[in-house]
Amino acid sequence: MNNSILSLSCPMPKLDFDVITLGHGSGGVLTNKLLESGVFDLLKNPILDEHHDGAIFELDGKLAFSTDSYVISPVFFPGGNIGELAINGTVNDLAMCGAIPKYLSLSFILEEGLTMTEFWEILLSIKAAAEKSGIFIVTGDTKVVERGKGDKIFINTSGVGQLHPKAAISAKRVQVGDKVIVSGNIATHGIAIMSVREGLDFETSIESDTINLNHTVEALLDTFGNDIHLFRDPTRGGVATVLNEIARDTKLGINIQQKDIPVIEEVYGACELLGLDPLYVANEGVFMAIVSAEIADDCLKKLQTFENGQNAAIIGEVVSEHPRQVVLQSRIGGKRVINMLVGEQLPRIC
Amino acid sequence: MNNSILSLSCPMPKLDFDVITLGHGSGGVLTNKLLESGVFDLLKNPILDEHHDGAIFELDGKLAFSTDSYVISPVFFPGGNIGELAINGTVNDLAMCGAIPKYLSLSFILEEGLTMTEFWEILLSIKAAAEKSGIFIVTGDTKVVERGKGDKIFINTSGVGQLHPKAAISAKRVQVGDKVIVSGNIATHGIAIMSVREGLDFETSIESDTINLNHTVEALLDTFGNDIHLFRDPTRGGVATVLNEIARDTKLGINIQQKDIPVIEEVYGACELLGLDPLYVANEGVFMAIVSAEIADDCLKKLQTFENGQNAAIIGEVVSEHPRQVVLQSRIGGKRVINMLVGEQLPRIC
Amino acid sequence: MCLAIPGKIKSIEYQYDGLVRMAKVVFGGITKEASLEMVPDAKEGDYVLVHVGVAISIVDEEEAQKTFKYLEEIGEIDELVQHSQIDASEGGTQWRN
Amino acid sequence: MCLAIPGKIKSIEYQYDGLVRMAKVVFGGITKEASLEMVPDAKEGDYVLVHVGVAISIVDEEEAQKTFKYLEEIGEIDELVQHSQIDASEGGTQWRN
Amino acid sequence: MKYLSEFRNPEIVEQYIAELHKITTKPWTIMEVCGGQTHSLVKNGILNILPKQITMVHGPGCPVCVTPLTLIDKALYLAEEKNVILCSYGDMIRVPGSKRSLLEAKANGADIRIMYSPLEAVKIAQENPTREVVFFAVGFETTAPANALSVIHAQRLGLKNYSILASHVLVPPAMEAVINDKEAKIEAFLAAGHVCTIMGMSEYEPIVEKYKIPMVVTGFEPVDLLQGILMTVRQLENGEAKLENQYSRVVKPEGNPEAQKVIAKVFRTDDREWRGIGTIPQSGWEVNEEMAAFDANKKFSVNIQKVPECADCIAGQVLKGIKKPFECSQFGKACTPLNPLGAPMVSSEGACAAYYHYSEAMEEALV
Amino acid sequence: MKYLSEFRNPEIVEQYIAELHKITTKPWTIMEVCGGQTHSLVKNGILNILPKQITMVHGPGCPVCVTPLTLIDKALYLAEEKNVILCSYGDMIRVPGSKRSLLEAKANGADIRIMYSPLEAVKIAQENPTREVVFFAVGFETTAPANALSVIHAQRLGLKNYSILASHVLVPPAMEAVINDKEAKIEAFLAAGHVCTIMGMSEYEPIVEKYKIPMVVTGFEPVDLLQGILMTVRQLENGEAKLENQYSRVVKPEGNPEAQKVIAKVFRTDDREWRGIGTIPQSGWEVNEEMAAFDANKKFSVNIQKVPECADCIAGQVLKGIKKPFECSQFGKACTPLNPLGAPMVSSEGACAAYYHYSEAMEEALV
Ligand code: SF4
Ligand code: SF4
Ligand SMILES: [Mg+2]
Ligand SMILES: [Mg+2]
Ligand SMILES: [Mg+2]
Ligand SMILES: [Mg+2]
Ligand SMILES: [Mg+2]
Ligand SMILES: [Mg+2]
Ligand SMILES: [Mg+2]
Ligand SMILES: [Mg+2]
Ligand SMILES: [Mg+2]
Ligand SMILES: [Mg+2]
Repeated sequence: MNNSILSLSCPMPKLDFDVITLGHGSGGVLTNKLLESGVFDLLKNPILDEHHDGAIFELDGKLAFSTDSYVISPVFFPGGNIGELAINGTVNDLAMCGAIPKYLSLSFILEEGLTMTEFWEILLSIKAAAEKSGIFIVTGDTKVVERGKGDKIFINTSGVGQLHPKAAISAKRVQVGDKVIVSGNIATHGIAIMSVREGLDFETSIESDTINLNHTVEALLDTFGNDIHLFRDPTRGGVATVLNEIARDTKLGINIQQKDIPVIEEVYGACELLGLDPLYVANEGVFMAIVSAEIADDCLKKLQTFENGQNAAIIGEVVSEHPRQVVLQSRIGGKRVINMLVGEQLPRIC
Repeated sequence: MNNSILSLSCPMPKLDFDVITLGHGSGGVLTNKLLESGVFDLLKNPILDEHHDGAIFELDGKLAFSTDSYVISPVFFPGGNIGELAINGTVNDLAMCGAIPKYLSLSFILEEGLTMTEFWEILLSIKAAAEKSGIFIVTGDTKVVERGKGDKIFINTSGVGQLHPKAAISAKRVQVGDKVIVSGNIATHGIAIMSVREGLDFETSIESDTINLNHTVEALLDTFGNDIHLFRDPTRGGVATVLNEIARDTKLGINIQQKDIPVIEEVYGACELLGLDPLYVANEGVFMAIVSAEIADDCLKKLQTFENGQNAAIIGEVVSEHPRQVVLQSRIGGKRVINMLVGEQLPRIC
Repeated sequence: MCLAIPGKIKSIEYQYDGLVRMAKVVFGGITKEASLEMVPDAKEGDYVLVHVGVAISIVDEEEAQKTFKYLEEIGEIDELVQHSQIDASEGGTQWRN
Repeated sequence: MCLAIPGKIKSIEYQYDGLVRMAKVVFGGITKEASLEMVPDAKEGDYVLVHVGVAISIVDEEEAQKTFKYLEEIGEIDELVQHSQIDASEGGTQWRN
Repeated sequence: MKYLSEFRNPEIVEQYIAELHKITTKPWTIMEVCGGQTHSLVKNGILNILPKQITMVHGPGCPVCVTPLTLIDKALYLAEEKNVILCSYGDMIRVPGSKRSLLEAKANGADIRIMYSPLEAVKIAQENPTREVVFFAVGFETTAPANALSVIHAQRLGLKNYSILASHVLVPPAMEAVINDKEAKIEAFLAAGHVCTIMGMSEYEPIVEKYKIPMVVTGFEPVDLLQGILMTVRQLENGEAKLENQYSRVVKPEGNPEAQKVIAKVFRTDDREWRGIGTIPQSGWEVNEEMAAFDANKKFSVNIQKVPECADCIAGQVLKGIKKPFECSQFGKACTPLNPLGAPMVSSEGACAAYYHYSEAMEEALV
Repeated sequence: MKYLSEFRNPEIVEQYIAELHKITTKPWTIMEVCGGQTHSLVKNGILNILPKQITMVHGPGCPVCVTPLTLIDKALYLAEEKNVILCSYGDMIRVPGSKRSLLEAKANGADIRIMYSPLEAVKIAQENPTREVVFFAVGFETTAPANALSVIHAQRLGLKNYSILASHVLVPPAMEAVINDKEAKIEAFLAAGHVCTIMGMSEYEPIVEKYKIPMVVTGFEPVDLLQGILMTVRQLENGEAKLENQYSRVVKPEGNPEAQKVIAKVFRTDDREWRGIGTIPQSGWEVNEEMAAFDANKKFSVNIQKVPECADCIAGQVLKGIKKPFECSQFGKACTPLNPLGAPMVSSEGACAAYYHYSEAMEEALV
């Protein structure tokens, strides 16, 4: 999305306050004023009812339910902001379950002093992301915490989706010979964030690739059904951590090829500079699929036809050797074990 | 619930860390370690799957969906802590929709430095509250923010419930003549919290009355069905604000009688001392029902048979006069308009 | 201005090396600390009027009764209002605002 | 120890009232500021080795080529590795790690 | 609660109301001086059960309302200084300064804390030895002993990081200002019970004598207020002008000598500006020379530009009872409790806020 | 990226590997001195494609690993002082002190910030004039110019609130200590390329001559390392002991004279304690007298109890290449990267951490 265009077409309603204060979370006039200011009209839909305690809708059958809180710093980063992240994140988690995301809840924890223009920009991103993914935001909440007890804005989204009829997503279905696919360049999001962190900041054109993956996932399930054994989005902890979780849960080994892992050059440069390993850097617009070997190439081709899948690649496979371990073959042919991230990834001096 | 007994019977798993650090939210080893430490085993149930992106369950028909973030300070207060509050709050919001709460998501934003013993105590309360209300926590998330960017712990819960077959809860159904019932003593929770606030603290035996209301609400719906027109829990902003919201949404007037509003003496004393009005103080274990006049007395009697309903009272009625306004008749017979809370309620000098 | 309410002295202690007399004062079941420096005669059991943490006066029971006798005194009331009827509950029982 | 990587000087400016020479150095598409105080001869277009924000050496292209000629020189390699083949992409194109 | 509930007894209220209706024969305009009394009249719905002939006018007795703009700006300036913790009473922090309120400054990062008591601010100073703690000490005579005590406590503790920004105003000069204003047509006063608790009644005798105006020292509960009004109306109807004491359970004629001593230790009398009213000679207390080390005015050199008050706001006339809030062109329009243009719209005691909550809605709501 | 990707070219790697296999006839034990080299060997999986006869031993060249406990405790103490912002490099903050790591102190509220460069810490000092900013300046010769520059910048800016806690160690004395240790059986060295970039090669000539030990100044990329190893093995196989420079594109024989000048401006040589190894004479740099105002050691009087290191930790022997990490009784048991007992388990350069990630799993994983 392009925020600047949206902002132009969607001016903020005229308000008699510039910043969020504690009163906006008190439940009284200010809260109602915020709710009725037109600010939240952005997100209007027939189910969203600001004045009751919850939303009512009809859904049948197997449902997926997921939650995530978003606490990113800084809130605005190259390529996006916390708003679209919060929508895409939960939409994607539902998609990773093999579900078609339907309804989202949206809950804000605002820090006293957040400016309304910042909040408005975030809301615009939320709206755009919600529309793009096709979900409805049906229930919400706004709390305000004292200055110094929050970090501008935290967002929780929880989502309900309907399981795709052909989906059979489970770690139990992963088997030896399955191929590991990543849907795009890795580490882009995490490095975009790091580029604006105090003490580390650098100039770059790297932008977060946060995007909704549900349409892509739905199309893959339409075509390949239960030949897709597992979806995972390698967010916190990166690709390495998710691969380790899969190895642990399946009790199988995983081999990956360094040369096949797609990383854009800028990201690579930043990783070199800070001493980070792209395999451990957080992603947002990327998912991993473990698919049966027979359909892996077709699946990759299909994936590559999508907006967010052009750089998709088969990076490895599931093996019976070294159970519970992930082994990387380096570009120069050496091998090493890839462990989970220990603690946080911190920039190194050496 | 009695935390001390629970704590005795439920010792915290042995851990090699005492406090939460950023690494626990990094998604890597520490996050997995926290997840696998047994700490979250407390909440185990067949649907909760820590290792995937969401929970899968079956539900049919009309569903209610609600979210709330909990940001209370202090986190531990007389009579409870943020944990049970977060469970009861969303359970109650679903109940207020006329739904039977089924599944909850649970998302933590922990501040670096939170001690594991505090976290454990909160988890114990969550477990107890979940069991008491009969809901299942099926999906979760844990984020950690830097020291000074949070306030020990914020919790979001979102919940899905199934609409009670007899429920017909809607502001549109409220009509002139309907009675306004409160389910118990008001302002107790808010004053319990204030009693431990910096600069205001006082000694008291007042305890928060936070409790799940779903069983009570379900029983009322079983018996009185669509004679119950509206439920609302007067949390932030208190009874006054909710009454104003109802008056606004229904475009009707509401009269209430000061003498009929139940407030315990300690709470009354604290309000006098700090210059607060109990009508504006937040509640947790209390709900309001707008019911048809014919069943109001029976409904009250039934309500009074419940653990959390002994002090229930009919405090007023819906009128055609003064549309959109709430008017209180004072104990001495005077009248005044009750507005929404403006800003926060702050203790007064005069 | 000047929100001040009457509370009953539950206990007295000395602070600042014995220089300052502080009391625990009970207001309808809650207890708050208040300075007794302005009311040197106040003793346990007394009702004091407390404003922003400082007791500024001892409430005089005899004078209080005058309000209830005023109408009678000015000859305008027939039945004397019973004391028992107007005395507030002091316990922790439920209070209707 | 001492993570240091080579980057290309994009531009040079003076800070601290002209006392300190600082450069924008490009590393595979990202740009970071680095002090040139240790490499007074460095000029725009040069590759410098940067460690914790300080350029500590200019990379010598001629010397760099020796590594690729080493095996040949010691007479152990038949085919000369083509320079074109081993030169890295400098643009913003996709990079496979 | 003893001494509260008896004075809220509906039956006694009824008797007083009946008596008032009985004896009132002419229209009377009475000013209740104290904002606490205003609050009680409004909160208990007393205004609409009084005889129609009685008009209650809200006096200037709201310390929050009369604190001058410049002082609020000064408090704001100090609060925004990085190393200051500014403490004050809850109702003070919503009052708008020339640019913003303390609440807004807090939202923008200033360390501002709401205290029940200035003695707690001293504790904050003790706990934060590397910070400067400033207590914004607003108040009438009632609050002066507590604010003064905080200075004495800080001195005892040897604290070098505690000071007060005093905004202390005195009731008698304000009452005289109201009486002397030609536009104000007040016929009697309910004097402020808690102020008299401290200062006693002797200050008021000369006023009653000089201006031949009835005055009853009155408490704050419904029965108190009704008795006070009854006593006042009796004087008015009888053509008397006496100083009476309705609130004798608390107010002694001599006031509280201990409190007066403490005040004298810390404060000295001086001219003072009242927001919306202007400077009234000898109408305020400043920190005296002896305690200068605890005077935020002296401790911090702050040069605050004097800013004119909002031109449309007629707060001064409202505070003197000359105009009713709804006579103000901004009332309920640009000026609401959420967005107050003048101080009387801020505090729940403020006359404009009281009227906003009361009349605006009441007129349509209460048939 | 130019100068990186060429040196990671798989075909060239293959040629070097082939050549190495061809010429290696006997078992050789080579120490790569620098932790960065260790990291590259591990990360690129070079260790398991080298001829089996070649044993690479990880040297003490990890500044984070050799920073003594007392200094970490001192940094912790300063960080926990309320008014200090402690800045350091990312890998330093995980190293355990005697009670906790800086990371834990941070979780407990200390203001600790991770910096890419000490020059950024100077900016923090500029932006926080009321706080003390201490940069925990660890490093070998490579990092010394940057740390020294930060002091010079702070001096230029007239900052009074910036200081460094220097933990500067020198490579040549450590190499001699390794050679002189009877248990260490190192037959050749890959000298640390970036250290030599600063200091040049002249310091190493006497060592090579005195101990008749082959030494090749080596870079960090796979091709660099393999060329360095090849050059070393050629010497060993030929019975030579020369000082060679594989990393000539960066390392000049004379080093970087400007950097040496800056170092001399700020530091002086002194005895220094190495964690796990003990005190090595003249093996470190301290802030000199002229710059004493920027020396956190002098600025803050800190009395830190000297605490014995963990008795079971054999970090010293590991750092000198005498023992392999898995010979340590705690390795992988009580001591893991998540809960390190000794520093080499902390940094990803640390030999124990490298082995933990590599061997423990590798042995079963790589058939
Ligand atoms: S309504 Fe507002 S503007 Fe008018 S007098 Fe009152 S405070 Fe001033
Ligand atoms: S494994 Fe741990 S305890 Fe053993 S030598 Fe290494 S750091 Fe020390
Ligand atoms: Mg999730
Ligand atoms: Mg974007
Ligand atoms: Mg997620
Ligand atoms: Mg996920
Ligand atoms: Mg809510
Ligand atoms: Mg809700
Ligand atoms: Mg409880
Ligand atoms: Mg709620
Ligand atoms: Mg609710
Ligand atoms: Mg999650």
